[in-house]
Amino acid sequence: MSQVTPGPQQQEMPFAYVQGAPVTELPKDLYIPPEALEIFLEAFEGPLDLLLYLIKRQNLDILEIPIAEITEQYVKYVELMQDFQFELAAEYLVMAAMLAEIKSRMLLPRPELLDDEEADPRAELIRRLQEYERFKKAAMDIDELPRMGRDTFPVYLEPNYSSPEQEADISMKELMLALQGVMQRAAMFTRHNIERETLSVRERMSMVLEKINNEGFTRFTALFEYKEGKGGVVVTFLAILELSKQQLLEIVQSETYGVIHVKPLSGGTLDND
Amino acid sequence: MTKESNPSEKSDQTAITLDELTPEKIKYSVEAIIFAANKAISLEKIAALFSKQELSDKNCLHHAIEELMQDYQQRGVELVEVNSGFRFQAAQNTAPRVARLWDEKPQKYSRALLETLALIAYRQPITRGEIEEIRGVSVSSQIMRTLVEREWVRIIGHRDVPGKPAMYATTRQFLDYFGLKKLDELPSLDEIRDLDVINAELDFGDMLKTEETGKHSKDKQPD
Amino acid sequence: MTKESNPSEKSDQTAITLDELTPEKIKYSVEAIIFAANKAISLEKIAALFSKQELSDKNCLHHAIEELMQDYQQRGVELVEVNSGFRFQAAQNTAPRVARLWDEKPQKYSRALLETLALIAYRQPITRGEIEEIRGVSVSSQIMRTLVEREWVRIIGHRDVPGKPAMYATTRQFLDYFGLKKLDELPSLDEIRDLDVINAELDFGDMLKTEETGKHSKDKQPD
Repeated sequence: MSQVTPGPQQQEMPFAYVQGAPVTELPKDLYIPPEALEIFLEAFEGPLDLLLYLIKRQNLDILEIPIAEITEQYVKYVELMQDFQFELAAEYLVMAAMLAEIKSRMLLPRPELLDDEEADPRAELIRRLQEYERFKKAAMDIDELPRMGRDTFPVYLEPNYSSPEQEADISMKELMLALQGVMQRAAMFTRHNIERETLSVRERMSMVLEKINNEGFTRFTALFEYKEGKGGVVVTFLAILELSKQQLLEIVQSETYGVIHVKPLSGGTLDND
Repeated sequence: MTKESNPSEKSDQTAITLDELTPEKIKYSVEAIIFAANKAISLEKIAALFSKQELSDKNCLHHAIEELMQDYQQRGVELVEVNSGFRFQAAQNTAPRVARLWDEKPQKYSRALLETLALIAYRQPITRGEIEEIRGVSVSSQIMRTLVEREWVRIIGHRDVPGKPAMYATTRQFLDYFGLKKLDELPSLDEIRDLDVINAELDFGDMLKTEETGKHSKDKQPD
Repeated sequence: MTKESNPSEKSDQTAITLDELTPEKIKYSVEAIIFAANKAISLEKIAALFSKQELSDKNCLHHAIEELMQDYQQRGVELVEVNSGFRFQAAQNTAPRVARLWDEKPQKYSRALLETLALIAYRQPITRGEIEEIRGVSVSSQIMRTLVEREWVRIIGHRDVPGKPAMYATTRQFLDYFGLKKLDELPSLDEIRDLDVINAELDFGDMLKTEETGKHSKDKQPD
């Protein structure tokens, strides 16, 4: 839509180009502060919702949609969206086409022989608008139902205080099946992101993090357990590097060849829960 | 559950005298059971905790629950019935204060989610495609997932059309969550006004006139 | 809440009349709070849910609790004071029956919980937001709470990003529970992908052996 015509107007930047013509001002009847436009458009749940808004704004009944007027306003919004380079959902464009079609059919002389159902080109649109409006309202009704955790708070006795709490068992298999499920959904299987080696690094990351969180400044060397041998040192080193990369700790050396310290970057807070 | 094995005796007789369960005792047992149940509990599950003899009077549980509902009518908690049974909950006038016990703000749900939920509730079983048709926009997978995850909605089968789309319906948990006994306790849907009537009343001459006066007739053709 | 600005007056007085918290209302609020707290709750914590003005009478909470104790003296549940505060519990004569309810098999953990736990195990340290991102749905606080309460998971720090989200990791108890010495004894992702094998015959000893032979060390970078 918007062709960037090299506009000579210095005094005022055109606000938008509608069909090539520069627009310095939004039409009065649909003025929205530009910065609010995005939020405004996000407030609509699609073309039917936008149409309902346009109709309701003029205190009109759905049954009496002035197609020409509404179509024009609708199309203006769609153009606005484009000018602001919103990713314009196909649904909005489909609706624009549908409106245009209804409009053109209404401008034609009505064939007299058609039965009533087909006589009014708006019938299908009206049906859809009404249907949508019902559920829009139903959604609001549901939102107002007393909801657990917001309006209703079920109360129970503290379970089984006399004997240790009954806790469900999990088998490793269940855990693995769960992981499989979530991985498949997240399509993480496409690459072998996590492997045995990295798991031990991850475990070590937790340990290092806990240690430095407890102690604040920690000597770099204190993080290594030499009795673990070369393998252990490497794992710890990788863990420190990974933590550093994730900005969870900082490696500090105050002077050249000085002692290297490691300190937590997460604000030093550690929940001991 | 804890069946006494006393097969030779006329157990009926002895059981009753042994247990000496007066209606009042039944009531207080039911009270404790519902409080302890950890979620809404059905009459059947409550009954299962009594022996047959103890419940010789079929209606005693009903009576107990009725009385309990009355006992708690004016208190800080109330006894309510939802789809999967009975539960105690904070009474209306104490609920806002109880809410302060948890610092978390209750989750808000988007209109898209609520509309989708409404369509499933009122139109079940319904496919995602059918929901999209009515809403006029596509429904994100995220929304369907959240609804299933929350256990408000589940797949109850697949429609026998190409692609075999899943059909969704609401669950028992959905009803419990919104404090409903049955689906028909949902607020009623607005009527759809009859199109025949509309058509009869429509007057195209007028319509076109209003359009004319609307002065939008320079008519840039909307593509 | 609905404070009228009337600064010259003795505000205490007005506050009380405005709020209109009668001793009875306080009592019922306390009743609901103790019931809803889900575990014993201290007087201080109860008091924290009221405003200063509402509790102008220092003793009103004590009175409320005393009265509640009396109210429930003969019922199915009773109000008792324990070390950490007050709680309702099944009364002595109903407790055995209620115990049968608790004898039942504990509920199974939800799929959501299992997935969350698995992600924490394989992706630690990980924030709730990151879990949500992978799973595509929000993770309820309830789930995190359960995992922490079971001591399978704990918070080991906070990520240094806006909001300082907590980072979760698995615990020693988690390893113990699943009979692992170290985290890297968990099955590798490849094995998880081939869960058919697991389904056929679940034997983790074997599994670990296969892992040794599996040896896939292409790219180790997590993130």
